[in-house]
Amino acid sequence: MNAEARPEVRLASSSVGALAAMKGVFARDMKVAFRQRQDLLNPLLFFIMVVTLFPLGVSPEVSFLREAGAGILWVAALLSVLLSLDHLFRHDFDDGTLEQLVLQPQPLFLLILAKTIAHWMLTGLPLVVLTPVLGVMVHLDGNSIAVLCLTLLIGTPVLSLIGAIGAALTLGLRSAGVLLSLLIIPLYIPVLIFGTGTVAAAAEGAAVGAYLALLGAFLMLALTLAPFAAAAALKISLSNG
Amino acid sequence: MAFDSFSAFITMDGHGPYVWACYAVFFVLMLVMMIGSVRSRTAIIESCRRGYEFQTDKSKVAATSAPSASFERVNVSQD
Amino acid sequence: MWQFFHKLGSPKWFFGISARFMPWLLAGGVLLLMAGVVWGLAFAPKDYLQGNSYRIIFIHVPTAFMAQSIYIMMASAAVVTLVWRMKLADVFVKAVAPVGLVLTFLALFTGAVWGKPTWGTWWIWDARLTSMLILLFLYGGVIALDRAINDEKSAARAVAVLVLVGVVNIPIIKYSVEWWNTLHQPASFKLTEKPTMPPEMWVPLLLSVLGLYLIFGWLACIRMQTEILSREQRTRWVKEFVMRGRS
Amino acid sequence: MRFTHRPDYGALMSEPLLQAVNLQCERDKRILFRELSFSILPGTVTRVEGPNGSGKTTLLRILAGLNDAWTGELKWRGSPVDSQREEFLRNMLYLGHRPGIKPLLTPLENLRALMAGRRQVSDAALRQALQGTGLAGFENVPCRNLSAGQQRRVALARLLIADEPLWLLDEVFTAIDADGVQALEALLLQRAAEGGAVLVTTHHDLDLPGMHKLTLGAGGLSDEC
Repeated sequence: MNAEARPEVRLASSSVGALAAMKGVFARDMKVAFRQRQDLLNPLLFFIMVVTLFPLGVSPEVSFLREAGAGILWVAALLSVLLSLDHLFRHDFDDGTLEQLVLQPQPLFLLILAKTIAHWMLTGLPLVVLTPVLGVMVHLDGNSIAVLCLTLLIGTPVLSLIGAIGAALTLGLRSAGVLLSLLIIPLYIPVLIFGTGTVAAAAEGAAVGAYLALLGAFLMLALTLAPFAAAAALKISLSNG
Repeated sequence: MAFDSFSAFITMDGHGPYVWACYAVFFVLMLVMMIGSVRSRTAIIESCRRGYEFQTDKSKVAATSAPSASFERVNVSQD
Repeated sequence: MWQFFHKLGSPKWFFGISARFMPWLLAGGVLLLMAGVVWGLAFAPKDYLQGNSYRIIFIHVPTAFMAQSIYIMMASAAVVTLVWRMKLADVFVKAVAPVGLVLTFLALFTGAVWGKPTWGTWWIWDARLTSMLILLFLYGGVIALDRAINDEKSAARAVAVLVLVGVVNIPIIKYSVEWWNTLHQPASFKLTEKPTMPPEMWVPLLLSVLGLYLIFGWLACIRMQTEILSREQRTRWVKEFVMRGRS
Repeated sequence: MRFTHRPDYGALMSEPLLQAVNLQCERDKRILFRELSFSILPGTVTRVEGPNGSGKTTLLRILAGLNDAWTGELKWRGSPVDSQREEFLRNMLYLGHRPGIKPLLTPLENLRALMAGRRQVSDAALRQALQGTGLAGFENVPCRNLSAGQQRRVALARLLIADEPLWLLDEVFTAIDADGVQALEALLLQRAAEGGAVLVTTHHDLDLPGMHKLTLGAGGLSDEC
């Protein structure tokens, strides 16, 4: 080909904003999830079953359940979020949509944030909705249940956000599920402590505003930092695959 | 010396087992870690050396050409 | 300056310079540690409250101190790995993580054994021990992730991300565990809080901390050398170094 | 519109779209390639050649920015890619081994999702693109019910609505029938004629008029000694 015959380069003309791109990611994840409703139920069933194990395995006594109930529900919620994390990027990785996600001309951390929000809406939020029912089953009083729901509402997004880092780091590895738990559980401990601690404080009649604010601070911190870490981790994992 | 006798030093008013167990585990683990680190260093040097010697031996024999695929059927005898 | 920085990152340069320091690190470390331990065990006065069991402090505090500072060092190296991609930094992280794990375990073990005569129980969910336990999990995670990824460079960078995420979390974990501790067992008897420790006690403690620090330096050097040798097997300088003894 | 200052025509002509300088990639202690330098000029189709394991896919992934285990320099229109990542991504279209198609979604939904972060494209245009790849009537069938070739065609539909000048295509001819291959070859040539540049790896016997070749060696162990 000679130089004269070479036509002029036409660069890509326009692009969409980051918000539209986030909406696209979110909408697709939601759509995929609702095409496979059974998978949506799994974390919820797991949540219920873990909670059921405690009265059966430890004691069905009202006094025990009332004291331990908030902790049991929190641990069960934490575990079911953990269980669902493995799927956060795996299917996208396997079918190649993750590559295309990374190659979108958009800040990657925002796209990951959108994915994480979708993940929370599909796992964390249903858990919060289910909590009052299980709260009654473990004999928590109304006030405790309300506070518990509030802590889970603030806490589960933190679990999803931190979990996204672990899911990105272990992407494409053998036995990724177990490894993911090993990496992530230590990082979940503060959320668990403040989540259950707030309910305990409420049960003693203390004001919980400060504790909830602290959980909110965790959420803000996770919202600002976790997507960046997850984006970095995702690039490393993709580079490896 | 904070102790009157050697046996007092060993028993430490009944706290001896705890104190000595701690120190024993500490020193054993530290030693294991230190010796292990030295050993793995010597091991890697040794394996490198063997690798280099193997390499020079091989280059003496012949400059082998890169293997190419032929996809010939391999005859697997049945009897 | 920039050139110096690059030289600092060169494995070959490190290999040469570390070989010169290592004997001193080892000798100094062992000497100081032994001095501290012997002084602490035999000569330091008995604690009026806890009796002789407090003598565990002379290894508990150094191991606990090292366990935490190694993680901080790893985090600094992780930043260097991610920002400047300096080879030496990820060699460091990979080489010292197991040392950190062992020292954390030792801190936990000595803490638990100390707890038996002091609290009458092996394990107590004390804020210090609990955060040490979590630190142990963090080290375990770092090592597991490093082992799980085959490619060296990817492993180094993934581990760096994990270490940094962990180091952001450490203050939060510490704070939350302390808060949790006061919530569940108010005003418990603290292990080491003695604002007025006499010099006969803190001088040997200082000696053993310094000694362990130097021994860690030696361990880090030798383990980094091992890692460098295995990574750079195919380079000329490693071949020259390895074959030097021969011929 | 975008450029208030336009470089003179002649300079624009000679400017490579993508330039690689001294690329070196090492993987699991094996050097895939080293001192690899080339320029991708607008108006060209380039085929990346080499035996299995020579790093064709890795090279394309490096160029796309998916793999970062490499040293050297990559320039997009004269300045480093790193400093203008989003600008580069806006102008680059990569199709990999894995088609990037969600089996649970329909071709139309997939295409819509793939374009969501890039450009606004009307559904009519998306449908037209799907028809162009021979998927008329399948727009609303979940992709898992389509054949492998049809799934790949969904991914290829992006080429019909692409305004990115640089295409990096990794094994796009896989599972495509003879007619499809012919149409695709025409499409690549057309893109080049429009001033784009196409880099393609394939095991299919591709020989287009004026095609450039970039040959990778068999690689080998990195023995510096």
